[in-house]
Formats: sequence, structure tokens, C-alpha cells
Amino acid sequence: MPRTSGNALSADVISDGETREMFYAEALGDALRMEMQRDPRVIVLGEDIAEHGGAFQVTAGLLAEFGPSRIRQTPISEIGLVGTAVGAALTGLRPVAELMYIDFSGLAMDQIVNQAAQNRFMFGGQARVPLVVRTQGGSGRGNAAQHSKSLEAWFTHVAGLKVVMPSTPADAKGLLAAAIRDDDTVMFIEHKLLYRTKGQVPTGEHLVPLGMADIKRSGDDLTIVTWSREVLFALEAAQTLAEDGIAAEVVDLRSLVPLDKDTILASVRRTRHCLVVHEAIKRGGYGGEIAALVAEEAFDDLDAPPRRLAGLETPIPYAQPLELGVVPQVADIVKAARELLGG
Amino acid sequence: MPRTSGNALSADVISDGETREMFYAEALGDALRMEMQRDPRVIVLGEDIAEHGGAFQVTAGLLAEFGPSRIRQTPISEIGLVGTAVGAALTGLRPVAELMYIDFSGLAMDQIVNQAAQNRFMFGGQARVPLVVRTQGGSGRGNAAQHSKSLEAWFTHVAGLKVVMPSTPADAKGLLAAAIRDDDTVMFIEHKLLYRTKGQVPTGEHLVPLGMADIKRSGDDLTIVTWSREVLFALEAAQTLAEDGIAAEVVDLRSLVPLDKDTILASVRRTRHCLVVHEAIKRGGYGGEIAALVAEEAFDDLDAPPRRLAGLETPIPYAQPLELGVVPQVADIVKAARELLGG
Amino acid sequence: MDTSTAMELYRVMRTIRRFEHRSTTLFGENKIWGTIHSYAGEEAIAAGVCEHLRDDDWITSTHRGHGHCIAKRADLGKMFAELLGRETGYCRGRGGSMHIADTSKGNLGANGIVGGGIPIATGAALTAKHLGTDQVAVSFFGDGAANQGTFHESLNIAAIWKLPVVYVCENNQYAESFPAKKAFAIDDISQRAAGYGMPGVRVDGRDVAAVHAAAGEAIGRARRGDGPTFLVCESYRHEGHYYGDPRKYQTKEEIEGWKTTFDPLLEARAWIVRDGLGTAAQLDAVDREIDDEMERAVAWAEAGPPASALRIPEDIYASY
Amino acid sequence: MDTSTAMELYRVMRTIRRFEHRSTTLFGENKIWGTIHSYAGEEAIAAGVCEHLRDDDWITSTHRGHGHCIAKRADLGKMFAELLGRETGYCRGRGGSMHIADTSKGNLGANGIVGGGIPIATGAALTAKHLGTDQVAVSFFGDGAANQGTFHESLNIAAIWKLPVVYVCENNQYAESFPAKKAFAIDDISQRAAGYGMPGVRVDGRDVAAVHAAAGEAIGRARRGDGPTFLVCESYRHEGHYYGDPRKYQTKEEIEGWKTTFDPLLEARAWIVRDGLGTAAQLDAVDREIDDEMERAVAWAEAGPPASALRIPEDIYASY
Ligand SMILES: Cc1ncc(C[n+]2csc(CCOP(=O)(O)OP(=O)(O)O)c2C)c(N)n1
Ligand SMILES: Cc1ncc(C[n+]2csc(CCOP(=O)(O)OP(=O)(O)O)c2C)c(N)n1
Ligand SMILES: [Mg+2]
Ligand SMILES: [Mg+2]
Repeated sequence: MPRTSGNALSADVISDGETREMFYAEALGDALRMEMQRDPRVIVLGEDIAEHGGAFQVTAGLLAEFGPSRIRQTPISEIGLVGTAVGAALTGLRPVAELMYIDFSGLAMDQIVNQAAQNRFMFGGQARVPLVVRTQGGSGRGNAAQHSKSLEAWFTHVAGLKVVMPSTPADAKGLLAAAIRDDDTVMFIEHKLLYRTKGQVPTGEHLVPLGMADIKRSGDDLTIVTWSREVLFALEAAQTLAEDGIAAEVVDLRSLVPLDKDTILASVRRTRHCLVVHEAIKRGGYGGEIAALVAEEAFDDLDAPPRRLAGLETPIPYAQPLELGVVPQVADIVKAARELLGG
Repeated sequence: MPRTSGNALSADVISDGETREMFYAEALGDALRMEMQRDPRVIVLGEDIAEHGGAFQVTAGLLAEFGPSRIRQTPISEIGLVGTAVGAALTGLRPVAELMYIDFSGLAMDQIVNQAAQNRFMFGGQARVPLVVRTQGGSGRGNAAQHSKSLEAWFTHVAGLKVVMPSTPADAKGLLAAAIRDDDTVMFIEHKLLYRTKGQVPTGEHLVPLGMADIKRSGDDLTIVTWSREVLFALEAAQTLAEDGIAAEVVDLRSLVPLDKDTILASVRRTRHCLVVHEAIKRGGYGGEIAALVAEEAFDDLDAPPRRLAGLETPIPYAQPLELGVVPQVADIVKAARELLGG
Repeated sequence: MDTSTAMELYRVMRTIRRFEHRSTTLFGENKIWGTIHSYAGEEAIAAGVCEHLRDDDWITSTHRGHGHCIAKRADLGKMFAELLGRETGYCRGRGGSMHIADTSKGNLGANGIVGGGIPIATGAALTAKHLGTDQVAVSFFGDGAANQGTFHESLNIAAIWKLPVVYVCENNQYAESFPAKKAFAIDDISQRAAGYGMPGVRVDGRDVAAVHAAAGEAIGRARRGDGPTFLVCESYRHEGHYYGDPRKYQTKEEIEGWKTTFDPLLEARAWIVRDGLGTAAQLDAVDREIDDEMERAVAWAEAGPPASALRIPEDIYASY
Repeated sequence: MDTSTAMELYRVMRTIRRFEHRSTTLFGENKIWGTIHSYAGEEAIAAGVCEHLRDDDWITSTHRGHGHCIAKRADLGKMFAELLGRETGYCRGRGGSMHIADTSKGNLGANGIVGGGIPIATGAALTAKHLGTDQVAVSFFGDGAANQGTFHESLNIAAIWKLPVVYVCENNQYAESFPAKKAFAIDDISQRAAGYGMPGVRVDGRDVAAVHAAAGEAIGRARRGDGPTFLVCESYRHEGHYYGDPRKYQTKEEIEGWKTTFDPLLEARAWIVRDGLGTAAQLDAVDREIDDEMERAVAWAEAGPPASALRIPEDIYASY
């Protein structure tokens, strides 16, 4: 079980001891299966989620176990399927809607933002929208500009949404289960290159409360605040840095909204150096929020300006060498960390 | 003619001397009319833009002058109308597509982001998309949560888009003319409460290059970086501050992308204090980008942490007293400025 | 039709007409903030359709939602209170005219996004189907909304899943300033139903008995599990698109013509008397009751406390 | 049909088939990054439609776009070079298989967004109408795309504005794993045309002569200024949705059945010989020429330089 910041924001991780190694995709499927077994109101809607088992095999096997009335394969109608899920959530079900690629969210944005996210507020608290929109983003598979974006920043800027981005199989299971039980609309954003990563995952009930960052590695020289796939890169970078005596702390946000400010600020105040790393393009990215927050609230505790390392301001190119060059790689993090420490 | 930063990013403002007082809405209409007279490829597409003259009367009179083939009133089909404009732009026209409220952009986001913005890059530079998407945002008219949002941050986070937000009638005319002549896709974001504001506007050709901030008021004690309607509030606040001897400099970004970093940084380095003000909700807002930029690049020149003053993290409420309470007002800016200066 | 149903239909229509009249005067007195969209002239649609609905059936409404709300048996005081931005309003002053919901009566809410409610009603119908109840969902929307992608995607989904939903298109001939005859290359919008494999029905939406009959069939079909229907009701809005609309796009003759040749309310009155379902005296009595009730509702609403200060994040999230 | 047209149709179809075969082997050799979607089995559609198009007519294509690109007279070498991520590729290696455009021939581009090209073709048709030329736009898309909102909104806009555009729906019976018979509650997708007030035509998309005839009428109508047409071509994709698709959603029998009962290419061959439009020997010669041309194209592409380093913002903005 991952170490957790156990901060005030939320209850601690709930999980029994038993674990086994699972792929990230498998862990997500495990969460879906357990929540569907637990609560008959949980249904899944999406494209190619039935016989095909989902574009990334997350729903593989669920059709056989739960049948077509709970594994609702939809036509290619993003706003229709998300809006249908919003209506189902408003009237008593707990739908999990899958948007195959986050790049397609531009088609469903209205139902997510104007309908799901704002419903509770607009109607004076009469209703709830317990909806999870599962989607995935990120580059690295040669899918080019319309299938590789990282768009979490859009959703963090919407009042009424929660935004979750797990980096490990265990967090994927625990956060998805928690998101499904959550009474608000949660954007659950996976990463296409994490599906085949492995890790120990609790086999029983496992809940990771939303709003709780996780210190994936501790250190006293600098804080690397990051999320999703870049957490893995940051951990590799920290390993390299350790070899020349630099102790990097890696804070995995896991949940962008609610944001675990306490864990970020406590870490930064201790290490006095903050590097924010994300795959999304830098301009207008959520890294700006984090760096601004750190500058605003920990200014006097910093020995150097907060620094952002993020994707270049370009659509994702197709050719592999180009694709690798536009988002932060391990070596880039190592370099940025050294520079931050004046090395 | 407004004073300009005349920075390196772009050519200076082009304009002849003659001016007259116009409403912001009128100045926009003037730019549309002049560009349509100048270039037969310029057409306007949108809802209620014909007989009705547009929800905010910006296109009033254009139907009579240019006829229905150039003032193309569309059905309520946001993605259809924007996508049609994208196709027209790709094939030789220079369309101006109107999205009546920026809140509706969630319906057209795919065509703006995946199609218009990325086209040139994806296809290796074969084409251009000289499209202007005119829209308006902001609260203050009791239109509630689905007609009052400020969503510029979404668009700044998209590689391939330019984002413009004029605060005065003169800038509105000059920036719209420049946007129409620009060969890239420009999100041109107006504010519903600026349409009835007045100012001197050049009557002849008037072009304000994109990417050029404007110092709307100069001062040495602190820099207020802001845009759109908050510029007017910031100027009022600066007036109040001046009365107790605080000289605030008001930097109107005008264009969020391209961003005029030079003007921001030069001002902040001089005043050593930076307050970023915008109407959009703070979390994930473009203010984070500005504050992070200032922290990263001017850290040692700052006497205090950069500070953001922005909308509260809530959908816009209907009741007037509540509505006024969720976005920065003049008094809030004055208070924040005093705090920033340790007063 | 029996007397009580006919009188009830009249009562609902007359209540809507009066409500719109009152809210218009309140708006004129600057007591209402934002915008309001009058349903006057279209009362027969909401009344005729909702007469068949139970409190546990769902509707999704539009920016022009007062009529749907009233026909779904909303409390008039709470409606006025919402328009007046009071804490006692349906949405505690957070929503206003374009965002009134009454979930206790199955009204999932008005919507400021044209076409925004169509998939939501589809989802409500999915809930009914999933839980195996005989509940029905009805989505009200305008002619303009029928050109939105949400209309297309939703009708197809409902058709392939045979969902218990009725799509009610209120064709009042205009989408703001855009006439339906220009926004469509077809005369009869109900023709679109065939493209989804569901029944399409067109009815005179000014004739409450006709709407009532057509809606009864469609809702019965949905309740029996026989799938969705697309019902188009031809109508006309008596007022501008919004309070203050200069209506440059319509002629006085056109407007007066529609109002005088077939006013849904006057025709309902005439029909009731003609068919001996009620007397003029009885109808007059109903009118008086409604007018009194309306004034009581306005008074109650005006006496209510202003919307309470926002609680963030509590007003926005169920848990945070 | 005259000999040269028939032989040209065969040449295009055979070129597409071969191109898909070759790109599949290159993919198998790990020389292609990302994904490719084979058009094998649907060649008659692109060939039959584009035979009527000029270089100044426009098309919008899809993720399964190689066939449209070839039928619109693209350079094979530049296509392979793009798949191989070379600077000499159509998009300088920035786009890949899902993003090939050839604006010099009016191909506005493949599209990774299902339904994304439909409004774009509509806009191209608006340009033609606005400039008063006789150019035509054709939008190719699949059965799955016909359930997207963009389809609905675009067809309505084209109908009310009488735009010179032809919407070609390639019904290959599946949207990834979702069979059209489940995604629609109607058998004949072309029925939807009536809901927009435009002609709807259904044709056997495996029969190139039939496609050619139907497309000729539709494109002629558009060129004459008589407005849009919705043309549905029934077909089947011989390969999986993407390279490596396990095809759990199809049976071997079904796949083989479609391939053997009516392979568009073999049938075209048979038809040409039967009608004496060409001899087997001539067709064999065409096959050999195409195979040689293909190898030359692959060799040229493989010899090309890798995609050059990105220039930011120059690669993204025309001016910044
Ligand atoms: C998505 C969206 N586009 C545009 C608008 C602006 N708008 C509000 S009402 C309206 C007309 C709606 O016409 P119709 O659907 O026929 O309903 P009606 O007003 O006639 O009842 C428009 C364009 C909106 N609110 N939402
Ligand atoms: C908006 C969108 N939704 C989903 C996808 C994923 N996807 C790619 S191809 C495809 C199936 C398309 O089916 P169809 O339109 O019939 O075209 P076909 O692949 O059969 O040629 C899907 C769902 C996508 N690329 N874009
Ligand atoms: Mg209407
Ligand atoms: Mg298909």
C-alpha cells in the first residue's frame, strides 16, 4: 500500500492487507467490477466497451459478468452518451461514462461543464450528479495530435468538477472506487502509457480518498510536484539525482481537484525548492496554478524561484523522435532539478 | 489612440488621427464593416446576427449592407457553424464565426481545438485557418451559471490558437481588424458588460497588432496585470490608490496569446510588486500562468510574492448581490493592492 | 374527455398565462434580474402533455420553462421567489428564471443551453428502464433545439435502447429571430423521427385536446415499454423571444394574426363551453381563483428573505 | 461506361488494395508508428466517387483515409513517407496515417475525430457557393460518424443553404466493434436524408459501377447548384478496425463470407472482362505496373530523411 500524506483534507486510505501484482488497466477493471458487484446502480456507458473490452481493455470481461444492460455500449455520440449519463446520475444511477480519448472531450464539454458540474449549484442543492467520466490522455504511442493531448487543466478550471489522475495501479483502483462512490462529478483521467505498467494492488476493497496527495518518494533537497505518467519519470529522475547526492521528494498530486495544498506546501517549505512537472503544454497548464500557489504562500521559504517543466507549446507530432521531444523525459527532469539547485 | 508598450513582439499600432466616440459594440461593428468592405472573402456566420443584429447588436446594420450571403445566419448548431467556418477558412474565405456566449463553446470545442487550431501543424504547414471566433463572456447581467462564465484559460492552453480580449472600444476595433487579417485562428473574447462602454475610436483604418500589451496607466509602486472588464476596475482602483499616494501601473494584456512577456516583466521589475486580476475563477485560471511566469523570471526583483485576485470557485449565481460578490470588484482590487504593499 | 380533465387542462393553461403576465409586470418593475422568456401562447403543450405525467415521471425543460414547471405542479410562490432572487425560491436564488428545477415533482430543470436537456431526459429514461419501473421521461425543447447535435444523438440512443421517453418539440416558428421555415428545409419536423426508427407525430400545439390525445398515446407507448416517440407541437409565442425583444424579425400582422385566429386559452374556453364540459361561469370562477392564488404567491415571494450568502464549496459540491 | 473510365476505376481500386497491403507489411516490420486503418474492401467507394472530381474539388477524409487520398490522385511516395515519419511525407512526419492531407489535390485531410470532417466539407462547399465557382465538396465518413452531432448539424446547414456538397457514408457495417445493426434502429441509413430535405441514395458500395453512377448524379446535382445529397454506400472492411484488431466482435464465417461472396476488386475485374471493357491480360499488366510503382514509392519513401526538428511556433502558427 502506498505511503500517504494522511493530511487533514480526507480520511486515510482504506484497504485490507492482501495485494497482488496487477496492470494499471487490470486494477481499473477490478475497481469497476467490485463497485458494480457492490452497487447495482453502477453502470458503464461508452464506445467499444462491450465485446471489445474497451480501447485499452479496462472493461474486458465485464460484459460477460454484468450483461449489456449494465455495460451499455453506445454509438459514437460523445455528447449524447455523456448527457445520457448525466441524466441517469440525476435520477438515481451511478454511471461511469467512458470517453475513449480525452481529446474527444471537446465534443462532450457542454454536458460535463454546463450540465453535470453546475447542476447542484444552479438548482440550489436539489440534486446530485454522482457521475464518473473515465478518460485517458497523454502522448507516446504515435497517435498524433488528436489522440495524445493532456487536457486536465480545462477541467480544473470548472467549479463543480473533481479531477483525478492516478499514476500507479494501486492508486488507479483506490481512486476509481472512491470516485464511483463520490456524490459529485469526477473527471477520472488515465494515461495511455500507464495501462501496461504493473504494481502491487490490494485485492480487496481499496479506497483512496480524493484530495489526498501522495509522497511517492521523500527527500529534503527539492520537491518535485507532479502527476500521472510524469510521476514515474520523476521517480527515475530522483534515483539518478540520488546518485549525486541530491535528495528529491516526489509529490504525486493524484487528485488535482480537490488539491492537497497542505502536502505541497509542507514539502516545499522543508526542501525550499519546488519543481512542477507535467506532460500538458506549459502555457495555461495546471503547473501555473501550483507554481503560483507555491510562490504566493511559500515565497519566503524558497531559496529559488519555483520552476515549471512541462510540454512544449505544440500539438503532439506523429514521428516518434519528435513525439518524445515535446514532453518532459527523465533526463529533462534531472537537468531541471540540477539547475534549480544552482548546479 | 491608446499608449502602447511598443514592445519588440510586434509592429506598432497603425491608425490615422481621426477619432470619434463610440460604444464598444459599435467599434466592433465598425471593424467588421471596414474589413468586409476591404476584403470580399470576409463573411460572418452566427446565430441571430441578421435582422436582429446579434445578441449584443454588434452586427446591427451589416445584413442591410452586405446581404444574407455574407451575413450568414445559422441554425442553433454551434459545432456545425464553427466547423463550417473552419472549412470555409481552409478553402479561401476569412470567416468570422460568432458564438453568442463563451459558455456555448463547450459545444464547438472540437472544431476549435482539434480542427482549426491543429490543422496547420498536423498537415505539415500545407494550410492555414484564417478564422476568427468572436464570442463574449463574463458575469454581471443576471444571466446565471450558463451565460456568465469566463473561459479564456481553456483557449490559452491550446497550441495553435491566439486569444484576444479587448477592454476598450479602440482596442476592440483595432484588435478585431488585426484578428481578421491574421492567418491563424483567433479566439476573440468580448465582455457582455463592455458593449455599452464608450471611448474615442479611430474612424479610419485602425490595427492593434496581436501580442502587444498596453500600459493603460503607469505607476511605480505596483503592477496590476489584468484584461477585459477588470481593466476598467483596475483603473478605478488605481485612482483610489493614487489618492493615498500609491502609484499603480495597470498593464492590460489585450492579447493573452501571444503573450507580451516583456511588458509584464519590465513593469514588475520596476514596481517590484505584481497583482494579477481576472474575472475567471482562480483555480486553473490564466492568472496562474502570469503569476508563475513572474515568480519564475522576476523572483529576485520582487519585494513581495506575486498575488492573484480572481473569481471565486463557484458557478455564477443569479441573484444580483450574490453575483457581484463572486468576481473582483474595485474595492477588492484596492484592498488586495494595499495588502500586497504591506499596508 | 371528462369534465374534470378538461377543467384541469384549462386551469393549468390559465395559470401559466397569468404567471407569465405577472412575471412580466414584475420584470417591468425591475424586481427581476437577468432575462425572462414568456411561454404565453404555448400553454396547451405543457398542459396537454403533463396531464399524463405522475410526480415520479421526469421532464427536462428549457430557457422558456415556466409553463413546463407549472404544468408539472410546481409551487407558484417558490417560482416567483426564485425570479425575485429569494432564499425561499426553488433554487435559493442561485438559478433564476432559466434555472428552475423542482426535483420533488420530477422536473429536472430548465436549461440555458438550447438542446441541453435532451440527453438528460434520455438518461432519466435509462434509469427507469434500468430499474424496471414504469416511469417516463419527457423532454421539452424548441424548434431551434431540433438542429442541435444533442437532439440527433439522443433520439438515436433512445431508439436503439427503446427507452421510455417522449421528445416534445415545441415549434413556435422561431428560434430567437430565426424563422423555422429558414432553419429547416422541411415543413414537418416530425419527419425526422423516421431517420431514428421511432414514431413521429405532428399536432396543432395550440389545441389542448389534440395535444392531450397525442401525448397520451406517446406516453402510454413509453410506459408500456414500447419505446420513444417524437412529438412535434405547432405553436406560436405571443410575446418576444425575451422581455424587451424588439421583434424586428416579425410583422405586427403576423403576430396579431396568430394571437387572434387561435389563442390556445380562448379556444380551450370555447371548446369546454361548446362541448358542455363546463360553463362560462365555472371558467370565470377558475380565473378568479387563479388570479387570487397568483397574488398570494407573489406576496409570499416578495416577503421572502434574500438569497443567503454563498457557501463555497458546500453550495457546489455534495462533498469536498 | 467507356473502357478508359472502367480501367481507371480498376487501377485506383487495385492501387488502394496494394497500398493497404504494403503499409500493413511495413507496419508488421515496425517501420510505422501509431496505428493504421485499412480500407481494403471499401475501394469501390473512393474510386467510384472521386472519378467525378477535379483537382479543385475538395474532399474531407477519415481515420481510414488512405483510399480517399489515393483516389484523389495523391503521390504514393509522399504517403508512404508520411507513414514512415519522413520529412518528405505529406505532412513532414507531423501527421502520420490519421492526418494525411494533400491540399494541392483538394484533399483537406484525414481526420482522427469521427465526424470531424463533415462540417469542414460543408464549409468548403460554402466557399464554392460564395465565390460562385462550380467546385464541389465531398465528405467521406463511416456509419459510426452518422450518429455524431456534426452529421446532423452539417446536413441541415447544407440543405437550407443548398450547398454543393455530397455526404458519402461508407457503411462498412461496423464502428470499431459496434455493428451498425445495433447502432441504428433503421436498416437504411439514407432514410435520414428526408429529415433534412435532401435526396438520400443507397447503393452497393462494393460495386464500383453502381457507386460511380450514383456519385455521378449526386456530384452533378451539386455542380449544377441543385444542392446536397446524402449517399450511403453499403460495404465491408476486410481487415480489422486497426492493425492488430482481435475482431472478437466478428465471426470467421462472417468475414470470409463478405470477402468471398463479393470482393469489390475481383468483381470489378470480372465485370470489366465480362463487358469487354478490358482483357484479363490488360488487367494483369495494370496489376504489375501498380506493384512496381508501389515498390518504387516505398523505396523512395524509405530513402527520405527523417522528420526535421520541430520549429515552435513556426510549425504551428502562420505568423506569431
Ligand atoms: C447552445 C445555445 N445556443 C444558443 C443559445 C441562445 N438562445 C437562447 S434561446 C435561443 C432560441 C431557441 O429557439 P427554440 O429552441 O426554438 O426555443 P424557443 O426560444 O423558440 O422556445 C437561442 C438561440 C443558447 N441559449 N444555447
Ligand atoms: C469523436 C471520436 N470518437 C471515437 C473515436 C474512436 N474511433 C476511431 S474510429 C472509430 C469507429 C468509426 O466508425 P465508422 O465511422 O463506421 O468508420 P470506420 O472505422 O468503420 O471506417 C471510433 C469509435 C474517434 N476517433 N473520434
Ligand atoms: Mg422556437
Ligand atoms: Mg464503419
